[in-house]
Amino acid sequence: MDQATLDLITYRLSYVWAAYSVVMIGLFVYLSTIGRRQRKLAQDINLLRQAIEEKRK
Amino acid sequence: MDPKDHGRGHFALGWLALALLLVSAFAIFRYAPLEKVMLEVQKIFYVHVGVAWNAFLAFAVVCVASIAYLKTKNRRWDVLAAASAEVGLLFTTLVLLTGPVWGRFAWNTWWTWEPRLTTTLILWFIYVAYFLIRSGVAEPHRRASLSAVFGIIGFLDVPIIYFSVRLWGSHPIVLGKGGGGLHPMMLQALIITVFAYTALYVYLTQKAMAVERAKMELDEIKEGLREGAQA
Amino acid sequence: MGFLVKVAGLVRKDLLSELRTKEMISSMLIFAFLVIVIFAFAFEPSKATTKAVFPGIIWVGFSFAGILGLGRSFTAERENDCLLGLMLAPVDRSAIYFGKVISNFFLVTLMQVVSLPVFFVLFDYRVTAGGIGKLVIIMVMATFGFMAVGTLLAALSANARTSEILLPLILFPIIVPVVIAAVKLTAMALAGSSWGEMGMWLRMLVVYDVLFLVIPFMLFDFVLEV
Amino acid sequence: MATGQFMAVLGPNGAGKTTLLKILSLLVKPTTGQIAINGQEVGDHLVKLRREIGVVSHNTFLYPNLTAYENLRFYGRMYDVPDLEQRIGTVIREVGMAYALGDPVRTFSRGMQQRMAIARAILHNPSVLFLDEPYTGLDQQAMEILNEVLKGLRDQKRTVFLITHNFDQGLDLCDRVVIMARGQLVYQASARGLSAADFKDIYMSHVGGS
Repeated sequence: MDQATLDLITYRLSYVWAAYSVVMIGLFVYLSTIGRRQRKLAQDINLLRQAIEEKRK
Repeated sequence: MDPKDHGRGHFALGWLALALLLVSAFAIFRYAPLEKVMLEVQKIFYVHVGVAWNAFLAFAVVCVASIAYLKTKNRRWDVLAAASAEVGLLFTTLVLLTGPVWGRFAWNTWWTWEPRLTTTLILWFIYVAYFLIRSGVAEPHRRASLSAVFGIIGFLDVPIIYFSVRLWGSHPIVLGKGGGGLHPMMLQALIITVFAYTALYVYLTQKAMAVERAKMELDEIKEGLREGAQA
Repeated sequence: MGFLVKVAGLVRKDLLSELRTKEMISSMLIFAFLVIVIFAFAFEPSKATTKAVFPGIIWVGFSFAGILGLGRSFTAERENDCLLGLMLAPVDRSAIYFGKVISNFFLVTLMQVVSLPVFFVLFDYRVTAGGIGKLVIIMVMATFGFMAVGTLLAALSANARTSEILLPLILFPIIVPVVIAAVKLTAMALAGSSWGEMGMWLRMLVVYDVLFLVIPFMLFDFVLEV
Repeated sequence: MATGQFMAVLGPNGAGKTTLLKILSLLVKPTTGQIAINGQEVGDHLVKLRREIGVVSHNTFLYPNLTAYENLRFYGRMYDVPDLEQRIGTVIREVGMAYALGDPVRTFSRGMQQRMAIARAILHNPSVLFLDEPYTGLDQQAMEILNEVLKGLRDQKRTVFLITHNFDQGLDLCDRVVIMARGQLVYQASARGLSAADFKDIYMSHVGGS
């Protein structure tokens, strides 16, 4: 295979790479936001629960 | 309820989705033959269709869950609808991002007003509107009812949108996405990819549902505090 | 029979109230005129390309002005909590829906009838009598679908905190098929096409009109829930 | 509760008075339990039975741009009132507003609007009448007129619920009193021979303090 063909393949693969990395980055970002939201909610719920407990005492 | 409580089988499902994604990657890059016109770039087709199909599935679930909510008034259906819409919106975004990459190579333009692409874009707007309604209504039951109504209307509108955009499109479809008939091995790779993303869709929806349920719980605690303060 | 009497009563109440203030129709008309003027500046009215996009200009004006009117139709009911008063009455929710669809349809059509000649005059657009006749029928069909789904979504958005900005955002994606069909059909009617050539589009509009009259009819109860 | 009684429902904000009203006026189906009106279980007759109910709230439900007459005619149509013209004449005299029949409601004072709201609520001759905080925003004179109208209603032997958080008003009109707090009925008794001062003590012992 000569250099020109290899360049063409690399060129075409860059599209494939772009598309797949967009999907993977998108999924990763979504998963991390979900994780962040879960932690934040768990924190808020615990805080409120503690406040209620203290009120009872 | 713990916001990390995802329901049964969530952990196993995560591993299943990951395994299926790896199998599908193998099927796409090693197993399926090279397409003759698009060559390597045709590999985008698998993930594009896999995500697109599941975006549509997600919105169908929103529609069904919305109908179920209006019939039963059980908040669990509202949680499912909201979670599914969220994952659907994510997938639609991914479809809209991978579509132009394909288009840039195939049609030498980032965007064409091709019926499927256009319909997907409008679909994206509809479900963004769905979340605008959800964030605009504070009272939980009213929010659930109103977003359910919109979830049903929006989904039923999709076939009409597709039909009208197709009728309107004077642009010729340069290349059918499969390039006519699919090679059987390509079809197998596609089916695996679709299933992989379906597993991923269910996995992500469970996560989003856990968040929605926790939000619901937080609202209830706050409501309890408010009533306690008044008494 | 009782149902029709109530729908008629609701329409009469809306139109009478509008007749007193004229706030909906006047704001829609002024808005439509403004759209004409803005487009006249943006696109040279005498150019051939402008003639080609003329049907689009008409419907952009109609859609925006129509949404302005729709937004008002339920927020007006919130004054003195009138909507609650209506819901306490032994009236089917669907009668309230049909009443609103009819009065909104009437007012928006009135706006179109007044502003359409202005569009033609200011853009110096020549058209045959037959073309006008077809255009009127197309306008009626498109506006009906627009109002049928628009009334439901206007009632829906009236419940939200940000109702004024919410309505266009949720309504526009849903009425995409109507707008496309209306623009295409208007272009065809003005170009002198026959009914036969418009067949597909007309059928699509009919399907849309029927679907989005029946579904909101079934869902309207949930939008008015307290 | 017996027909023709005049009952006051009192309680602090958030005690569930408005929810009770929403359920009793057939806007919302109760989560548990049954409601019966005139001995008829509500069940699926929701829409039909709304005819038996009139509501006066702190909002008037009147269209500000329509005249008093047009408002009454509109609501009369909605309630299928027979002999509408005649009935409008009767109720408008009952609340003493005949002179303003042709004026737009927008031009009315708060007291006039509230009297119109009562006219609207009794237009269809309901057997049960709910008054939700009818004294809100009324001046002394308007309150007296409202009391006169309410007395008239009592003499017509209608069942009336007066929902309020203000126990200085309307107590002398009532047959029974009920106190609500935290979504529960906490006290009920006959209002006959109950002085306002005595009642205040009872109210405080059930509601106040917590």
